[in-house]
This record gives sequence, C-alpha cells and structure tokens, in this order.
Amino acid sequence: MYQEIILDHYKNPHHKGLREPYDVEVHHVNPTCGDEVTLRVKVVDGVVEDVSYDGQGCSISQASTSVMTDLVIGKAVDEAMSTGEAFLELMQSRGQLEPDEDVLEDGIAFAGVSRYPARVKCALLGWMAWKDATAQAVATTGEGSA
Amino acid sequence: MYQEIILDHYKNPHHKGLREPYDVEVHHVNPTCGDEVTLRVKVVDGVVEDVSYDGQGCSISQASTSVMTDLVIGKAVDEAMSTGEAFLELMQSRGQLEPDEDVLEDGIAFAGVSRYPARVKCALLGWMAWKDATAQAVATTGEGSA
Amino acid sequence: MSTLLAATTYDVAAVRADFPVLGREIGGKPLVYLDNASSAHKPRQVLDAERAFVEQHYSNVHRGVHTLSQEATDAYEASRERVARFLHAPDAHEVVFTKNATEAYNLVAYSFGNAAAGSRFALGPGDEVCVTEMEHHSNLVPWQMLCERTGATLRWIPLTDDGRLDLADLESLVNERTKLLAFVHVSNILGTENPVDVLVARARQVGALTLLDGAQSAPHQPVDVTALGVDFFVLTGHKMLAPSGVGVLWGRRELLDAMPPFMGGGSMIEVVRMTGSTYAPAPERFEAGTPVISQAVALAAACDYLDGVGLDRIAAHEHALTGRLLDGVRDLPGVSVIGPDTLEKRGAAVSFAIDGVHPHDVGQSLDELGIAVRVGHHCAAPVCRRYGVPATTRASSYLYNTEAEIDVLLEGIVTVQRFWGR
Amino acid sequence: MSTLLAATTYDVAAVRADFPVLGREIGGKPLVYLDNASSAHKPRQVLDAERAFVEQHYSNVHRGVHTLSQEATDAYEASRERVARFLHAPDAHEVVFTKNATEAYNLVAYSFGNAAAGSRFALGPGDEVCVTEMEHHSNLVPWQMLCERTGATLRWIPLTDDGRLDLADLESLVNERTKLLAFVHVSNILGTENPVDVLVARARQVGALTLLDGAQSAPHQPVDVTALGVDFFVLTGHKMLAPSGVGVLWGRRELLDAMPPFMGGGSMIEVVRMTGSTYAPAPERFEAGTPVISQAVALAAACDYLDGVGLDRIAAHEHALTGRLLDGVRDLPGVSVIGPDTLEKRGAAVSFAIDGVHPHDVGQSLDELGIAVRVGHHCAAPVCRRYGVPATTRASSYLYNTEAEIDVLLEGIVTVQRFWGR
Ligand SMILES: Cc1ncc(COP(=O)(O)O)c(C=O)c1O
Ligand SMILES: Cc1ncc(COP(=O)(O)O)c(C=O)c1O
Repeated sequence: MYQEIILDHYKNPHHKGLREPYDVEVHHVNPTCGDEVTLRVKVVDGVVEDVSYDGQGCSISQASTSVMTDLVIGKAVDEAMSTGEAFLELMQSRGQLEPDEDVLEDGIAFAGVSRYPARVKCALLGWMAWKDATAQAVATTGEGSA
Repeated sequence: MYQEIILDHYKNPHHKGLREPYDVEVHHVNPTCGDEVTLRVKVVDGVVEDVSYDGQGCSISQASTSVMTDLVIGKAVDEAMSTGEAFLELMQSRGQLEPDEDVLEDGIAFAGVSRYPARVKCALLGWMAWKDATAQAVATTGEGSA
Repeated sequence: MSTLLAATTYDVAAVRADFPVLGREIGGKPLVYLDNASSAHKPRQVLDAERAFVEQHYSNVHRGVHTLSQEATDAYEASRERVARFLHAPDAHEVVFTKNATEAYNLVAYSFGNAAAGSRFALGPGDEVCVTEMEHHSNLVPWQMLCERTGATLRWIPLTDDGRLDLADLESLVNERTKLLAFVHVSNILGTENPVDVLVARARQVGALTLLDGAQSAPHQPVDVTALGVDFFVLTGHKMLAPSGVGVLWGRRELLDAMPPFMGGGSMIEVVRMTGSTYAPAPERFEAGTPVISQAVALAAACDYLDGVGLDRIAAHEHALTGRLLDGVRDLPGVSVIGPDTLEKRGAAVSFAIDGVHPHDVGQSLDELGIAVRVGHHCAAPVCRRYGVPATTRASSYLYNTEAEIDVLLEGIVTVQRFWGR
Repeated sequence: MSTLLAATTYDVAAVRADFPVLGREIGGKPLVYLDNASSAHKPRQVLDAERAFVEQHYSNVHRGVHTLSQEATDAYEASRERVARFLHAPDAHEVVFTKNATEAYNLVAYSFGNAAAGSRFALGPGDEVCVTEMEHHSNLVPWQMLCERTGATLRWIPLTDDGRLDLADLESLVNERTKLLAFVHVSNILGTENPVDVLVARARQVGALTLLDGAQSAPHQPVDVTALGVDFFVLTGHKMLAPSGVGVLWGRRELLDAMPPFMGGGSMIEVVRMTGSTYAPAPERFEAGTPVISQAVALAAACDYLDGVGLDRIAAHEHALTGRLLDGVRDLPGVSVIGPDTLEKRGAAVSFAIDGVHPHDVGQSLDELGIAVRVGHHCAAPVCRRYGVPATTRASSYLYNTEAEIDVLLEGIVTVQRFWGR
C-alpha cells in the first residue's frame, strides 16, 4: 500500500500552506480518525487558479491532498471535477479498477488503498474539501463554465 | 402428562360453580393463553370454610383448580397455605421432585406437568387466585390464625 | 410438461436433508415441524457460512485497518448488499440491521418520538397513527407507547368475520391527520395477505408514511419493496432460515437520512464532544454499538439459500400444502378455521379450533404424536378477542414440509378429538 | 513451588488450540491478534455449543408447549442462570439479554425517559446525570440524548494527566441533584481501572443510582455485582468469547421491576388490547420480540469456558503480558503511553503514540507484519481530545496471547519507526 509516490508526497507535500488570494476556505474533518484539512480555492475565468491547504493526518490523507493539488491547479473547473470523479471511482473500486495514468498521474499510486475501506476516507479527505470549496466558489462568484 | 386423575377432575370438576356466602371474590387471568378463573373464599375461625369458582381454560388449569378445592376446603388457613407452598414447589421442580401423596393427594398427578414450563402457569392459576383471595379474606375480616 | 414441472417445483427431500433437526424423533415419532410462523430451522449451509466467517475472518467492523477488520467489514457490508438485493431495494444504504423485527418498529417509533417539533416525523396531539386489528404485538405496542408519549391518537382498521381487513371506513381511519400507517403484510395468526396496494394508495392520498410488517411475507414469497411502494419494510431473520438475533429495517433513503437517531453509542456518531454529538448518516446512524456481525453474514447466506430454491417455487409449494390442510380441515366435523378458509390471498399459517378441546390440550396432545404446532394468542391477543377465542392452534408450513406431514397433522387432529371426546 | 505455579497459571498453548483463527497467517506472517478490547475470538467449545443447540433443540421460546419449544426455553433460561452465576448475581431474573452493551445503556436511558413524572426514575430540568470523561461513546451518547429529551444536565468527572479520574471535585459533580452515576469499570482506551468503591460510596451518599460499564472488565477479571455494590452492570458477549449479537444488562430486581419498559412488542406484555397494554415483569419486560436465543446459549458456554480457565488466572496472565508491554515501551525512545503507564489498577488495553507517525500508518504498517492492533479514537473521542491526539494505537491482549507475541509487537514498533523515520 505504501508506494514510493505516496511516501514522497507525504514527506514533501506540494502546494502546502495557506495562501492569499482565495475565494472560499473550508475546514473538513474525518471524524473516525480526527484527520483534518483547511483548504482554500481561487477560481478565475472558470479555471482553478490556486489551491492551498494546511492540515494534519496520516500519510494517505496528506499525500492524497498533495497529489490533488497537482491534478487540479491550472485545470478548467469542469475538467478538474471529472478528474475528481475518476479518483473517487478508483477509491470505491475495492482494488478492481485499473487506473488511467493519463488522467490521474501520481493518483494511480492510491489504487491499492481502495482495498482498505477504512483508509478510503483518508484518501478522499482533501478531494472532498476541494470539491466543496470549488462548488462554493463557482456558486458565489458566478465563476466556472456551467 | 395427562394422567387419569387429571382427566377425571377435568371432566368432573369438584366444587365448581360460584356460591354464597363468601368473604372475597377474585378474578385471575393467565395472559399468555387467556385462561381465567373467578374464585370466592369464605374463611371462618381461621378455617377455609368454602371455595367456589367458575372459569374456562385448559384441562390442566381446570383440573388443578378442582384438586385445589379438595385440598384446602376444611383446612386451617395456615395448613392450606403450606399445602399450596408444597404444590408450588412441586410445579417449580422441573420434574426433579418426588411429591408427597400424604400432603398433595390428587395433586401428585401434576408432577409431570412441572417438566413443561409453559403449562406450569396453567396448573397454578387456581392456586394463585385462591391464595390471593384467602390473604385478602384474612386481612379484611381479621380471620386466620396469624 | 415435465420441464414445466421441474421449473415450478423443487426436490423437497433434498432440502430436508439440509436441516439436521428434521431427522429428530419426538417421543419415538418423527418430528413434524409445523411451527414455522413462530420460527424456522436453519440449513447447514447457513450455519456453515456463519461458522466459516467466525472461525477465519472475524473481528469487529468499521473501526480498524488490520486485515481481519477489513475482512469482517467487507463481509458485513456485503451482507447488507445481499439483503438489499433480496428485497429488490435500490440502495444498500437503505438496509439497517437490527436484532429482530421488534427492534425495527421501535426504532421507527422512537425516531419519530425524538423528532423536533415541526419535523415531518414529529407527532403530537391531533396527529394519528393507524394500524390494523390483526397486528402482531410487536407492530402494535410500540405505536401504543409512541402515542402515549406524544399525545397522538392510535386508530385501527377492524376485521371482518372471515379474517380480512374491513376497509369500509378506510377513508376516515386513514385521513389527513394520519402520519403513519403501519400494517402487516401477511398475518401470523390468520394467514391473511393484506391488499398492500389499496392501503398504500390511501396513505399516499393523505400524505401518510407506510410501514409494512414483512415478518411473515419475506420468508415465503418474493418481495420487491419498490414495487410494493411502501416507505418502510421490516423482516426478521429467524423466520427465514437465519439464526435468531438479526432483523432488518428497510427504509427509503431520503427518510432514513432525515430521521433522528434511536439508540446512541459507538458507530452511529460523527463528532462526539462531552457537550454534545453529531450523528453519522444512515444506515450507521441506526446501528449503535457493535452490530450483529456474524448474524448478518448468516442472514445473507439464508438469502442465498432461499433464492437458490426460488421464492416463487417455495410460495407455490406452501400454497399446495395450505390447500391440502384447508381441504382436510373442511372435511373434519368439529374443526373450524379462524381466518380465511380459502387459498385466495393467504399465507401458510392456518389457525383452527377444535370444539370442546382447549388449544393447550390440542398442542400438547399433538406434541405426543411428534407434531409441533403453536398454541396461544400468537402475540396477537386482539385477534383472539375479536373472534371470541382464548387462543388458537396454529399450523404453519415452510419449504421443507411435505404433503405427508399435512396428512399426519390431519390424522393427529382426529386422534386428539377421539382422546378428548371420550 | 511448581504446584503453586500450576494453580496460578494455565496452558496457554492448549487454550490457543481452541481458537482456529489464531493459526492464520497475514501476508505470510503468523497472526498476532492484539485487538481484543475491540472484540475477541471465539473458541470451538462456544461455537460447538451454539451449533448443537441450533441443530437439535432450536425453536422460538416462551410461547409453546411442543417439545422443541420447551427445550429451547429451558436452554435459554438456563443461560440466564449461567450468566447470573458468572456475575455472582443473587437472582437470574435480574439478567436481561440485549444485543450488545450499547442496547443496555439505551434501555436504561429510555426507561428513565419513559418514567412518569414523580417516579424515582423520572428526569427533568434540575436533575443531573454524571458520567466520566473516559466513557465509551456507548455509555455517553445515550445520556446526552436523555438529557436533551428531558432537560436534565449532564456532568462529567474529568481526567488527570496520567489517565486517571480526577476526583478532586467529586462532591460537587455528584450531588443531591444527581439521579444516576454511569461510569466505566475498566477503560477501553486508557486501560484505567476505576475506583468503584469510592464512586459508589459517593453516589449512595446522595441517593444516586449507579451503572457500571463492565464491557472491559467482565471478560478479564472475576466480577461480583453484589460486592461491587452497583445498581446496574453491563457487559457485551463478543468481547468475552461469545458471538456478536448478545449483551447483558444486570440490574437489582427491585429497580428492574419498577422501571417502565423500553421497547414494546411480543413477550414483554401481559394483557394487550387495542386500547392499551400492560407489561410483564422483568426480565421479560425488557426483552421485546424474539430474543437472542442461540447467542444467549453461546454466551453461557463462553462463561463456562472462562470459568473453566479461571478468571483470576486470566487476569494474572494478562497482567504479566501488560507489564511486559509497558516495560518494553518504556525502553523505546519516541514511544509514549497514553493512560496509566504502571501496572497498578489497570487492564490489558494499552494505548500509545509513536512520535511523528500517524496512528493509521502505525496500524497499517503493523498489519503488514501480521500484528492486529486498533487505531482511531476507540469510540472515546473526548479522551483523544483531552490528551491532544487525533487518535491512538492500542494493543490489548487476552487469555490466548503470549509473551512472544508482545515481543513481536515491540519489535514491530521499532520496524515502524525505522520505516517512517527515513
Ligand atoms: C468500555 C466499553 N463500553 C461499551 C462498549 C460497547 O460495547 P458494544 O459495542 O458491544 O455495545 C465497549 C466496546 O465497544 C467498550 O469497550
Ligand atoms: C407478523 C409478525 N410481525 C412481527 C413479528 C416479530 O418478530 P420478532 O419476534 O422476530 O421481532 C412476528 C414474529 O414473531 C410476526 O409474526
């Protein structure tokens, strides 16, 4: 389960630390283990301009959030959301899905995690926070392409 | 379980039918099967002068009530109560007790019933009604030897 | 022709071989077990599945990352999915495991009782809950208690002389004040199968929720909760080849998600502080504490067994046995059926009375012949009162019973009459 | 000397042979099961007893006159007596079977909530319920919910830095307004064994009832409810070698007889009319519906097994293992115990933290070595908050664990540190 990619992101997380400017900030908690993340999103012209975050948690939740930022920053909101869907699908696959590296890049390292239901929530913590914040940003600023 | 003695009392119950005079009348129901008995007691000078009753129910409850009247009528309240205790003990013995015919007379026919917990309540219905009524009679009339 | 037959029947002897107890003798006579409406026996396959799980994959669920914990969680959640499929429920999250059917009614009743004033579940004076006069105590007493606690009024649909619901006053009994209509699918004492469509249609007209007691239907016929159109459906495992200790509340997800919790404790929570807690979504919200883990696994195996034989075939088989019993009883003077005495819209439970012989004596005398029937009020005392009997004798068959056994019962009734008629 | 030894120890290898799962390998490594505080495994003897009952003597209980029904009722009631003996309770009628410990707390909480105003159980604004900050959610959330429903106030005894109850303010926390003091005997997360005598004495002074959560004590040490002096005692079967799906509420008979019912349904009633019902005496009053029949039979067999080995010997064995673990951890830099780190007044559950490694990662890494421990808040989130950790890693041994397994764990911790410390 602990692929090198996961360990690397855990030790050296990308885009970590809260930054200005942002449209929306959210705070998500995984009640079963106390892992938490505070996350900010900035959307400009339908594009995810920046995602910054801070948090504490296990290697899976921290690495997954780091990978997430790589995957969504700079993408159109729509495209980023469907990447999120692909990751969610992978995590719910109980190890039955062959992930698409073109779409998920480093995210494919989490395929093995999907066999551990207790850890799936860890892997989704950052993604859920991002989705929530982005949806709010789109709604409140009228941003996004929908 | 269905000894001849039980069947005889069932077909030809002793002392059945409600009679005057009486001190106390009670109505007892076995909620699990709907069996019921209305029972009257007359106590004079600490002696169970008369017990009369009416009711409906299975062979066990009817025969046991009939046997009970034979055993208590004419006895001192104290003695009748201890006969009742002996019968109760027999019924709670789960077939492990050798009943004393000198004390329980026809009541020994119910030894086999004690192996059937579901029927023990039937066998006790009349006895419980009698005990209840007699205790009330003693209390209200100041009768009894205690 | 024989293909058709093969498609609609099954090998009862082979089924019987799966149930060790059916080989027992009672007082020297082969056991004839006709007390299935009370509880059914369990096939080797179900017991083996439970044991294999307990011996090799057991652990507590939901809270661990170690391998056994994952395996146990997988098995438990797969059981939920299996039960959802058994009920043709759209979503496994709609399946709540309880310890029996009774807990399920109480869960709904207390959840309603706990609802904040103004919520769609809250009850108070002026509100009504409607049941029927043929309910099992378990689907009656919780509503009596709920009404007592909240000041709501309990109403009930009465019975006709032939053991059916008397729907003459349905419109007034189920009205705009009715919050919930809770009723039994197939009666455990009368055998009556109730017209779910009519009752659900009326409930929908007035915006009442519906709860269907499927304790006596789910074991005996295919159930499709979506097609039935009810809001809640309840079953109990021990009557459908699973062990005691497991039942199911199915509820529409939208409702379960909106209902306040019943029991508090581990697993049903989200954030717990000393000063107050928030609760997990359904079904976890309603499964406080360590759940009935291996019993749920066994229930899933029971679903496999029943679907393997085929519930339509089981229903057809029981129908034939019930017909034989009703026909036989009709030919016996001094014996009368309490409940519908035709095969139309009825299940396999047949209550009867023998003139002049108390049900207790009937039951005990039949037991001496190896025949297990139930006697008493069958947890439906108001039905006995309605028909003026203290109790009934009830024979109820299941997938493993045979025509020969029905005949043994019919002969047994004659023997009982002879013994007690002397 | 060796006789003395024989009298105070037992053959752990022989015990292990009774538990099939202990022969499993996890990822090629022998399973080291140290998650017993969450749930224990079940010996063959218990599974065999349950299966023999189900295969040959099963039926519903309490309601029948036929032979199987009598046999099942006898077995069920004998189990009640067996549990009463296990707890040294004076009267089997004081034993109520539930589905788990959680149902037992909720039973008491709802029964109190259902009590008529003015009754000794009734709660309202101004009344108080007192718990401790180390309660399992199951002995906390039901009281939170009860207080919310009734307007009563929940108070709690705080914790000291070394994982004990801080009794400095006991007199004000448990006062004349306190109706109930509910507290854990041995904590599942800290391992702390609480001073029952002190708490009971204070409760008696002010006339408060006491409920003792024995989920973590009954499996591990002899329990005598009379000597403990509490009013209610709760245990759960799955932590003491019985299957999931069975728990016990013990209560003083006088109290149980006076308490209003919790769940309504079959078996808990006396007379049922459509217009209202009366209820059976305890314990039936609190066992609505078909009870956990075969699970109770299995629990009785588990009592036999535990008493067969001897709970005092089991306690001594676990004490030795816990000492070895605490000593070992003390020698490891970067590892700290959360809870008492001495053997005095503590059970076998040991929570610890490894600097810089999240408990989830500790648990998963240990699993890769075949070691099953629990990670998380262990259904005691307020304890984690109190000690400033998101979660803990907990190792908890039982009668079948060995010193060698403790050593495997200690080595495993070093391996984890090495892996994550790179
Ligand atoms: C101390 C304590 N109390 C209560 C419980 C609840 O037991 P159950 O989940 O079996 O209801 C547990 C175990 O989970 C426990 O450890
Ligand atoms: C129609 C009906 N409803 C509900 C129940 C209650 O089921 P349980 O006792 O398993 O809770 C039964 C069986 O006893 C029943 O026959």
